[in-house]
Amino acid sequence: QQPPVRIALIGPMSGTGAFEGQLGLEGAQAMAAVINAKGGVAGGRKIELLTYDDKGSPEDGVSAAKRAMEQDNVDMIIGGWFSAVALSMKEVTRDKIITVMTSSQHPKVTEEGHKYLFRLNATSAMMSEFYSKAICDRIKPKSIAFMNVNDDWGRLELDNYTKLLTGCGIEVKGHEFYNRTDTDFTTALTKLKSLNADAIYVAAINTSQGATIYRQIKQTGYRGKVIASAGNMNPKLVELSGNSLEQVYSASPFTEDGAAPSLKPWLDQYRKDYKNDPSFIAALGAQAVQTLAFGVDAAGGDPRAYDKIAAALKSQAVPTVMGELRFSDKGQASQAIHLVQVQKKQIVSVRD
Amino acid sequence: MDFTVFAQQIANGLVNGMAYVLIATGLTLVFGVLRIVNFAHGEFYMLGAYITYFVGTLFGLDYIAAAAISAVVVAGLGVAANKLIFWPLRRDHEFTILLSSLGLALLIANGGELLFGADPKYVESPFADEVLEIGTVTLTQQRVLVFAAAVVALIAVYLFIRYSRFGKMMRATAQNPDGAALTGINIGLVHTYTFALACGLAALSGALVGPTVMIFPTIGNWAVLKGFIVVIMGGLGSVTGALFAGLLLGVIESLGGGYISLGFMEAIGYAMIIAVLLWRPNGLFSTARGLR
Amino acid sequence: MSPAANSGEILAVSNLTRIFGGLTAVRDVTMTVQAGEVVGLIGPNGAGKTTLFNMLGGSLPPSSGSIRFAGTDCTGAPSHVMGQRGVSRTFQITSLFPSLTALDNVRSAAFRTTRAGWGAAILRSPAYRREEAELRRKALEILAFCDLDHRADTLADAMSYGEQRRLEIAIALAAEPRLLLLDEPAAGMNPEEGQRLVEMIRRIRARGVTVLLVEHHMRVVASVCDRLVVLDHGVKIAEGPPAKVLNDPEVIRVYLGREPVDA
Amino acid sequence: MNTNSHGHSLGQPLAIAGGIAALAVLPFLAGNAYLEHLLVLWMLYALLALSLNIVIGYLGELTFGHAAFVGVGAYTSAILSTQLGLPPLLGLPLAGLVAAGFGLVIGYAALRVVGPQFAILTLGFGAILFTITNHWVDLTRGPMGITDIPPMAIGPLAFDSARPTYYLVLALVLATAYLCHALVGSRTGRAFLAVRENAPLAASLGINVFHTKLMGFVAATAIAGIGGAIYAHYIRVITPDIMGVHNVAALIIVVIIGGRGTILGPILGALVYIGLLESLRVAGPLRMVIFAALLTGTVVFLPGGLISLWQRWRNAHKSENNLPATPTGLPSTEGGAK
Amino acid sequence: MLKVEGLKVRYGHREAVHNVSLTVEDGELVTLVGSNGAGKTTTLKAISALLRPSGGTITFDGERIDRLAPHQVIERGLVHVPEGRQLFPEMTVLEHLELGALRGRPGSMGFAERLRWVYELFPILAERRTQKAGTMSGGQQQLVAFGRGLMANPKCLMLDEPTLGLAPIIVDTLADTIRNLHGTGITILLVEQRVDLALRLADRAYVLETGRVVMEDSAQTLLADPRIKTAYLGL
Ligand SMILES: Nc1ncnc2c1ncn2[C@@H]1O[C@H](COP(=O)(O)OP(=O)(O)OP(=O)(O)O)[C@@H](O)[C@H]1O
Ligand SMILES: Nc1ncnc2c1ncn2[C@@H]1O[C@H](COP(=O)(O)OP(=O)(O)OP(=O)(O)O)[C@@H](O)[C@H]1O
Ligand SMILES: [Mg+2]
Ligand SMILES: [Mg+2]
Repeated sequence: QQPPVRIALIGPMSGTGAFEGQLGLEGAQAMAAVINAKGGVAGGRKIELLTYDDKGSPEDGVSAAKRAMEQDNVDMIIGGWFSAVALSMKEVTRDKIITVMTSSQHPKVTEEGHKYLFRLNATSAMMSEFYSKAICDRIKPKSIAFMNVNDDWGRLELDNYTKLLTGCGIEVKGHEFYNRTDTDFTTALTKLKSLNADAIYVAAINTSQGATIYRQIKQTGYRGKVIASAGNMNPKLVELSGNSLEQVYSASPFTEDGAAPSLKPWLDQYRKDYKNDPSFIAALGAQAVQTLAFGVDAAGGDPRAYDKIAAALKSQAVPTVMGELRFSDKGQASQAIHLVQVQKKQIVSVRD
Repeated sequence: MDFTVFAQQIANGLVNGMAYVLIATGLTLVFGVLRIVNFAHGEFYMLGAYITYFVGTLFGLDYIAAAAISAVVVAGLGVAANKLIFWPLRRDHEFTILLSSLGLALLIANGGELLFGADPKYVESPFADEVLEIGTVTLTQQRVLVFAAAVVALIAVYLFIRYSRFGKMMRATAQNPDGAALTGINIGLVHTYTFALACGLAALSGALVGPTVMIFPTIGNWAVLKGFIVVIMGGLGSVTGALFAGLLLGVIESLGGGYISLGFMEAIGYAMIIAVLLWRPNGLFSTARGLR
Repeated sequence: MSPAANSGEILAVSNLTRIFGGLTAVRDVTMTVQAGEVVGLIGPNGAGKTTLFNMLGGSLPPSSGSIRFAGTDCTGAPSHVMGQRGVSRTFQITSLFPSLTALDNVRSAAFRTTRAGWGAAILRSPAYRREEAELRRKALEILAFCDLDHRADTLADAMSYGEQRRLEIAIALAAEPRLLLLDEPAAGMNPEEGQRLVEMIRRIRARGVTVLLVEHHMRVVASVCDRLVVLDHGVKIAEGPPAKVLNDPEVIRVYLGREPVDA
Repeated sequence: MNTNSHGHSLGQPLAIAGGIAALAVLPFLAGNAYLEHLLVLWMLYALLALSLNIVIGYLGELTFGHAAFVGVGAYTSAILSTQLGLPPLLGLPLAGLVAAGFGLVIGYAALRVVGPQFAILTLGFGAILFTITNHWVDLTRGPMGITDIPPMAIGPLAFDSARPTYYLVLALVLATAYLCHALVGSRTGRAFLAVRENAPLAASLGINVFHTKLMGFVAATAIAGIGGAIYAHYIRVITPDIMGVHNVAALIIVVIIGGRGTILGPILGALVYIGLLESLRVAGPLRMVIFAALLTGTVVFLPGGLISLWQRWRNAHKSENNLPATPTGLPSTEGGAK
Repeated sequence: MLKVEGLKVRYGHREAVHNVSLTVEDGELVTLVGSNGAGKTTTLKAISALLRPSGGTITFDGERIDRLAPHQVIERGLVHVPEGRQLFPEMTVLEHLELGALRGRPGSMGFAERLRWVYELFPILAERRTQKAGTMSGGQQQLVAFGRGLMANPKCLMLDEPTLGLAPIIVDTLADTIRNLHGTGITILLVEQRVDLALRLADRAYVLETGRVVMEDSAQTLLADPRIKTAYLGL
């Protein structure tokens, strides 16, 4: 029996982001199970996932990364779900260990291009470029108002979309920022409703905040269109939001009806092991494991041959559940993004 | 300024404020009678919402029945918590008791996360999405229900404390437990009932507020902080004080969020508390310590 | 310091009044105390004695009237200012530092007369060491003076009522006051202990401290006071040497009843 | 608690010297960098807890705002070093100074009330500081926090890894412990305790209650600010979370579980807090539940904090003694309803 | 009626009452004398179940009461007027008297009658019925505590320094009241620092020193005892 490849998965396992962290973990575990069932990587080494809780806080993320590297001596790291955590964690891990950052969209994560750092999610710029086109061409609201979370990502979204949507003639009527800890949004929504915009764009990462916002938009009596931010549509959100997400659009690199060969076994495994429906976050978890496994294989089986692994990942296409992934020299992945819509409580991809 | 929006914000604030009041009432009872700063109160609120959810989904009971069952069950849990933790510590320093309640809060919150899962849940209520138009103001039936039920519960609690014999015993125990014991008051029973009442109220507020938002295992944190603010601002142990303070806080937050800055909404609430306490150090409705 | 050295008026109260809601607890009281005197303040329950003490000690502002202490006007001065000026008191409802030992109770009380603070303690300056040693010696002496030396390491909370009363006196003494206000010090003491209290007050006076004493134990009052002031319903109704005041028919009617003074 | 009536035996200085020596060699026994990191965290928490203990233990007031002052210190030094390029070594005293300034203003307003009202006022001020930090994006970078904070350095000696930082914080902890020790043995400290025990009586003895409390509060906030600054330069990233209620609760837990009003208590409490949370990682998802259960159980069975174990032991091994067993001096044998 | 045998009470590790035995017969007035810290209050608190004894037994009316809760002791007619008054500062005089009657035994007098009786004994209570106890003078508070105890219609009354802080004229009234209560057949256990007064009222007396009974005799005998005279009366 060969020793396993030890991969640290650092994510929010408690606190407000716990649900999202859980989804990512499940996705990664299901993928590890699929790979291990087929004999593991590098001719027989199993993948062992070690979980660390960053509580969604940068300080805890740094501590967790230190522990993973210094105490538990892991081979590689998956982590950085929230941008703030990703940004500070990379300072500890950069140039020391192969790290795959997952959902954080902040451009700065891959801006400097550290040699062992990879990021899967599309940056907000890539997402917004795609999604704003869809909004302009397909949804076509005359005017729009924004309901964004008050953090870097939410602020970035506002800037990006204000620029892009004004560019295609949509009037931006106003915006509200809510706090990451808020549980009730009636005050903000009352203000937004009074702007009489054609559509309200909601940028919410947190599932429970999102669901509350979508429900409360309807409850305030708003009758216009609702647009969900890119990358933040998942089955749980749809379930929690009742009817209020019906016909609402979003954009996502993940769709259940994708064509990637590895999607099906993973979906099966996931559905078997967990009660949740697979979501984009879970797919990112799976993708991260696939990326690392591919890198180890490509580098000849040594999970510590970081230079080789990095070189391999940057030079070849990585087959994943969301299709083929290509990494830039700075470690940024480019993902295919699809327009999705909620129809009869199902997230379906909209294709022309 | 647009009057419709103004009226709507006032209405939002009153409903949110009433939810604070409901949470604060149980807290003020436990504080007023037992001198316990109960950080776990928010967790009983959380349990109230979750038990309503599970009774509804697992046993298929309707919302009202589920809420009632949850209030009773949580009242029982409160009695157990009192028996195991607070009663044995009743003569210890207030900071010790505070820490024990902090420990209990952590225990219930994390235990809840383990038992209920980290995923957010939604308490189904037939009133949740039904919109009522009252003049220019739009409210869901659920929000109206929060307000109405709170009013009823508050009046009942107030009358109970003010006029019942047991209320008198509670006040006596609050002011001097030894003296109360020597007067023939069963202070153990007073503790038990107070906890049952307070936790039942907490659960009721969880069940009522639940359908207006999402529930997840850490909602108690938020609830207990708001509750404390209201209790202190209203005056320790004063139910009337809690009522006014809660409504005031709700409305100020709503107007502050609506007209000044949403990001500073909470800070505006805190600023008001600071102003109130500097103006009246014992809170709006208080002359000294003790349950009234 | 001998009593003669600081003779002269130390406390002058004029037209002092305190009203609580509709109740006038102290009405138009005018009195003076000479330095080195022991003056007894007596009167029925609720006559206003404690209220008067509270005003003198600065914990209760008067409704009207004025207080002069040692030549300065102190009307309405807060408690810690009165304390700093040398008015020290015991409380009718026992008041001490419950979870400190008896010794620490007394040492904490010496705030007014000590100088070496935190800085000196950090540097362990010779002045600090000297003062601490002196303070310890003095505190133990005061405890011994109050018959509490065997209880030096006992928490105040864990003492019996009578012991707590004596600890209160020890605390008040440790502040080295010029004027000592004692509110029913003999409460909770038996007649024999009362006798010892009398001895103690005499010795306190011998140190040059002026004493104003509220007390219901007539034997204590009669044997230690130079002069008595009688309050009833907040009004001063009699004043003079004990022998005369205690035989005043009005005082007997409202206050003494039939209890013989020497019982 | 009778902090200042330790016996003056020869054993005590020896024990202290032994303890310090043990602390000094600890990093060499740790074995790996991560354990050294934990040692740093222990000392940082001990430092912050010691400062909080001045308010909770000596002044007897509960503050929910302490984490905010830690944050003020952390942000002060972080901003000075990242935006103005000030050497962190200079930032440290400035952080203490700025935190103390905030402490002075906030204490001046909040200390007019006592007890739970004071606790809520400090919570309010803390929340306002948090909100400002969270929203003043130009200065603090808001929720994203400040990253790339440079490590501290004295000349060629950089505190960029755990071991040197450990010694730095250890020195500060020892200094603070000595400050507290000197405090309780001084007139000032006795005034603190007098105010804690009985404010009206303290006032009647000439102690200005308000000034005394304010002095203690400001001292505590200054130390908190310095602790926060060290933390920022060590972890090298800070977010407004540092001011959040979680940190408030953590510090209060550390002080009370260790033993408020004592010097060893908060240090011990920090060790147990950090050590327990870390060793419970093996429990996986049960980690926090077990932690909370242990915490609650400890409070119920050891109401005086961990330090009271030692006090119990000492009482049991001293023949007939005047001190009651529990540090609060309350009888453990009272009856009551069943 | 009340029988205490081998009573031991500890505070933490320290025993404050060692092996105290005493009996109070039906209708008797017994006093407990001792200097400060002798353990008088501790003994009374143990009897009324405020403290749990670590040894010994307490029987009342033939029934063991040392494992009961305080309110159960009162329900049996054993009422304790405590040292230090133990009032409810924010409640009025009348509320105190009402609470006093709450758990009392039903007796010959109804509540209204009993209230009138207490008001007659201490007119100041009637005058101040709506004043909050916390704002009353020390002596007035003492009367409230005493009145509250009387409202419970006690079979046996334990008084811990009832004359504390009372003006001489009221001490007289109180002494008369105690004598009258005794006359109506109520059993009384009196702890009093005015030893002379106590011994003149009592039938029998126990002398307590450092937690032990050191003397026990009829009150007259003790009043004349030279040791008592020097140790407690200061004569
Ligand atoms: N805070 C207050 N509010 C209302 N009335 C008060 C207050 N304090 C005192 N009184 C009343 O003022 C009067 C004087 O009280 P005070 O305590 O001065 O009496 P005293 O002479 O000390 O009596 P005692 O000998 O019983 O101690 C009493 O009738 C009392 O009820
Ligand atoms: N709460 C307590 N904790 C510890 N020891 C106590 C406590 N209360 C009383 N003691 C101790 O028990 C002993 C007996 O006290 P108790 O109060 O019974 O005396 P007492 O006879 O009533 O005296 P006094 O006449 O002064 O009221 C004393 O030595 C006292 O120090
Ligand atoms: Mg008085
Ligand atoms: Mg006694």
